[in-house]
Amino acid sequence: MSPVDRAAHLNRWRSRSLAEKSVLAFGMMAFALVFPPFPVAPVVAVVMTAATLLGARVSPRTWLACVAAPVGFLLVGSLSLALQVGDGGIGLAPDGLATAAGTTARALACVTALLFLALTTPATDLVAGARRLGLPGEIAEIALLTYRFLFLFGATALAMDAAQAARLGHAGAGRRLRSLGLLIANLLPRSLYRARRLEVGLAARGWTGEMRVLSRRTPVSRPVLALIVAIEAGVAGLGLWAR
Amino acid sequence: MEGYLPVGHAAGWFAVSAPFVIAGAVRMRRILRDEPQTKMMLAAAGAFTFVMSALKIPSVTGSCSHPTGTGLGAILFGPAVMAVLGTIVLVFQALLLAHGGLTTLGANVFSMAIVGPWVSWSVWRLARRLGLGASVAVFCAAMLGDLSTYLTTSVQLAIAYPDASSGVLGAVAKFGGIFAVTQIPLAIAEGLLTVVVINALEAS
Amino acid sequence: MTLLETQGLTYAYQDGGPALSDLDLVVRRGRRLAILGPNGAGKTTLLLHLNGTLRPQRGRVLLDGAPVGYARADLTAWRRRVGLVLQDADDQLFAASVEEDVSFGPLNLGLADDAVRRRVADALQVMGIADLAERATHLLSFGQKKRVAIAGAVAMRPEVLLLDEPTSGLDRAGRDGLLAALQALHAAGATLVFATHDVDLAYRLADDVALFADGKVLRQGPAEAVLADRAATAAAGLEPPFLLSLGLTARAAGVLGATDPLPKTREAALALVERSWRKGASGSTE
Amino acid sequence: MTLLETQGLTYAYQDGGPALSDLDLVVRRGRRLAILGPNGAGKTTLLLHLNGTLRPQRGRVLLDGAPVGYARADLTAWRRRVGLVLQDADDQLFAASVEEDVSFGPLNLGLADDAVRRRVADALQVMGIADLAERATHLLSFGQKKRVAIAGAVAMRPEVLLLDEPTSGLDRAGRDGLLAALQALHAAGATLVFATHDVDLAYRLADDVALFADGKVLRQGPAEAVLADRAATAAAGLEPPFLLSLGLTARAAGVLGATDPLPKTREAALALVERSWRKGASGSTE
Repeated sequence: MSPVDRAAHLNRWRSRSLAEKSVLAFGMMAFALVFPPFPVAPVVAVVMTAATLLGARVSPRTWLACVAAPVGFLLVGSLSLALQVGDGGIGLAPDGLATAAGTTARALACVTALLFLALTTPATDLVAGARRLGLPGEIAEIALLTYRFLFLFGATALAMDAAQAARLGHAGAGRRLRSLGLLIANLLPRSLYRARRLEVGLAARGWTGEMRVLSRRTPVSRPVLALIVAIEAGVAGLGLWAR
Repeated sequence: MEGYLPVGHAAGWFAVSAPFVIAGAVRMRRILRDEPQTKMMLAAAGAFTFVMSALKIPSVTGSCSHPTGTGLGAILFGPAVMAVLGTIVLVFQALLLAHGGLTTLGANVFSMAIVGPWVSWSVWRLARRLGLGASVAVFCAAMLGDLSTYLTTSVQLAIAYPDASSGVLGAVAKFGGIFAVTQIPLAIAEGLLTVVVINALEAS
Repeated sequence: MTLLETQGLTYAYQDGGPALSDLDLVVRRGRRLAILGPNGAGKTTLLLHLNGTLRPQRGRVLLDGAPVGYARADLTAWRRRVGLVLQDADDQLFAASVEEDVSFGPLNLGLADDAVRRRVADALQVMGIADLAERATHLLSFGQKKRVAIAGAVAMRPEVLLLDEPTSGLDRAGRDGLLAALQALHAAGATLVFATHDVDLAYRLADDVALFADGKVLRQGPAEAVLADRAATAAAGLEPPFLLSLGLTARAAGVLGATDPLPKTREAALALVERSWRKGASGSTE
Repeated sequence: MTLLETQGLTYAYQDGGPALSDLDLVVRRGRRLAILGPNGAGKTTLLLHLNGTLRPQRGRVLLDGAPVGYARADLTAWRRRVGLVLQDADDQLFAASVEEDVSFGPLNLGLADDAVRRRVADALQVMGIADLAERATHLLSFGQKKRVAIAGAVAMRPEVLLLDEPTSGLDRAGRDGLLAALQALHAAGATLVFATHDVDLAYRLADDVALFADGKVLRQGPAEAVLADRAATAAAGLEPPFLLSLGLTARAAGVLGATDPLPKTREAALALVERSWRKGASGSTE
């Protein structure tokens, strides 16, 4: 259902320590936000893209499919930043091009950092990490169960959609809308029923309220962390100099 | 959209959203302490909301978009719970689909998991109290929930990027105008869709 | 003669689901074709290509010898002729009552209410569930749901009906009932294509078999010939149907003549064995 | 000898799901018991009573001869001894990775991390999926999920393992692998109870069979005796296993001696038939 999730599980850096990956991703994201977009944003974008494609060996096809949508949005958004509504109608804003270019560069840099994280680290690792940092256990457990259910419900929704299409439920906007409504109405009780069945299934395994599991954690490699910090120090230095 | 808001705005929206999400989480934990099984139901509701928002909704204009699902979610699960579930859904959208983003999470939570559900829920309650039919109430709730979400997004963008000559208001008009073209038909579609869903749920 | 055909069909899911690679398949009019392969081989992916739900990345699908298009109008015309029933009936029942659900397809065909009603009644009839018409769908048993799901496709009167694992999870009575209904459909002229991992089902129901593994058709041809090919079935991770092995052993031992029909049901096989042993016994006492 | 027992178990769902009425069942230690009946007979409902998920409206469940209680502590102790594997593996798997998931049960038993890790490794080993330990749960195949779900129960080292339709939906390779794992479990001392509608599976795997229909156990006893009882199997809407019929026919015809073991696998049956026919043929030429 999610090529991003698959990449997160199968990339070369899957079992690198969560701390290493998140210090890199969140650090770079923060620099892209805080420092002037030029020259920091392009540097961040290059570093994060290289880490994703060359380091973690995520397939370029998957990566490209992921950036396509944000880039489309950015083009439309930037256009509106560059323009202004004046008395004489719509025109080019003074500094409009600069604002648009800066915002676009910053956003793209952040997107590459997000993609690095999303494509190398399963979402459940991040939830587990957030829990260690103080996210309440119940909320973390709900998030983990949500993740588990996503794929089940997603597969069901896809099958329902295919079944409706086969019976011409997609012919025409009106029918499409009605079919979608029926699909959602059918999906909801089935989702809740599945939740009840999981409750029975886990009760049989001795569940009494807390959902404890034994997870494997890769320890942080000090040299790698030092390297990451060094790179980030460089980018931060660049940012401070450009200010 | 990841990285689209300047750092001060991104942080500001986190601060604005946090009280709502924390209040929802506190409430949720209280429910869970008494009935731990509810965990499964809440997770199912969250996953359902995620899947629903990933479905494609056809619009009158022939274009396609995604339903926000905030109206249905608010009517079914209540706005306080939706603040937490909506946040979880938005995090997973960013991580699994690369939609939305993490730096803009605060802003997106505010528009999609707080404003939208509260508007839908209030409209729904008000319409029922006024004695409007169930279908009309559901339609209005879902449509206005959808619209308010996108209006909020427009305002968020306008505050971040005020128009050089006409200021924030001009920018609201500018961003709002862009959204209105695509979003009003979609809001109507989402309203109709939600009516179909609620009717079908009641029939079975 | 050829109704539906694929040429060089290639498809890979982005998220790593079972892929198809350069797949050729021929569906002949009026025949029952089994697409036979292990779990996860890509059988469902193939079925989803045969009615245009998925679009191949390379290769093409032909209907009556002409490549089909993927514009909305093309798809509608295509799906009118090629019906699809998925494995899990719960994924396919949307309405509150059986009648209402089965009418979903015919209504989408734009038929008048009278015609829809007739089609619904006919479909329920042929599936042997006319008595369930007014029943609530969520109160049906597993086997009943399966038949209602098939009736929903049948009511559209497709020329070809694609079925994914039609008998999986059914007990003996449910399976026998379903097989009888499918035979009736076939007798009425429908072309059937079903995907399954069950060699015994393929042997009992199919005229033709396409052996399927790792996204490819390894061999396609008349059921008996393909299923008796030990090398081919083993390559698909399957073993030959037990009744076929028994029948061929009987032929080899001279218990059955070279042109005698092989037993296709357990009853027939048991009768054959019993007859041979009684003869053997009486021979030795004489 | 009797490990688990029900006396006069009666239960009806409010929405009219399959009920139990005055049901008696005996599970003997170290045996493999098949609860055999058609779909919708109430087999799952019965299993849910055997580990205390459902509480009978009348009658009782006994563990080692003593009636069990339904307080939280009683249930915990009960489920520690009686493991349950549901039909749909997705109803029991929730954690992100295989080893995390399998660790859930042992952790709920309050074991130390080291002991848990050992149990997880052992359970994965016996189910033949040690190589999947770090795999993401939602990326597993259907058959793999099934084995992980069973490993999750096995890691708790229950004395009895209840399995609902363990082989349903599995292809031949998946089924063979699962059966081998279950045999290994049994050899290691576990008592197995499995509910199924598949008479052939019951014949192949079970020592004892309880014939089940309409919420009642019609007959319980050694597998061969119960399955050969045509009246009883017919009353449960089933037919006797094909291999058993074949074996009994062979005995009746004198092809097998009265004390020779009946064939339990297809290979054995085919070999028997072939041998008899070769003899017959050579006899007639001499």
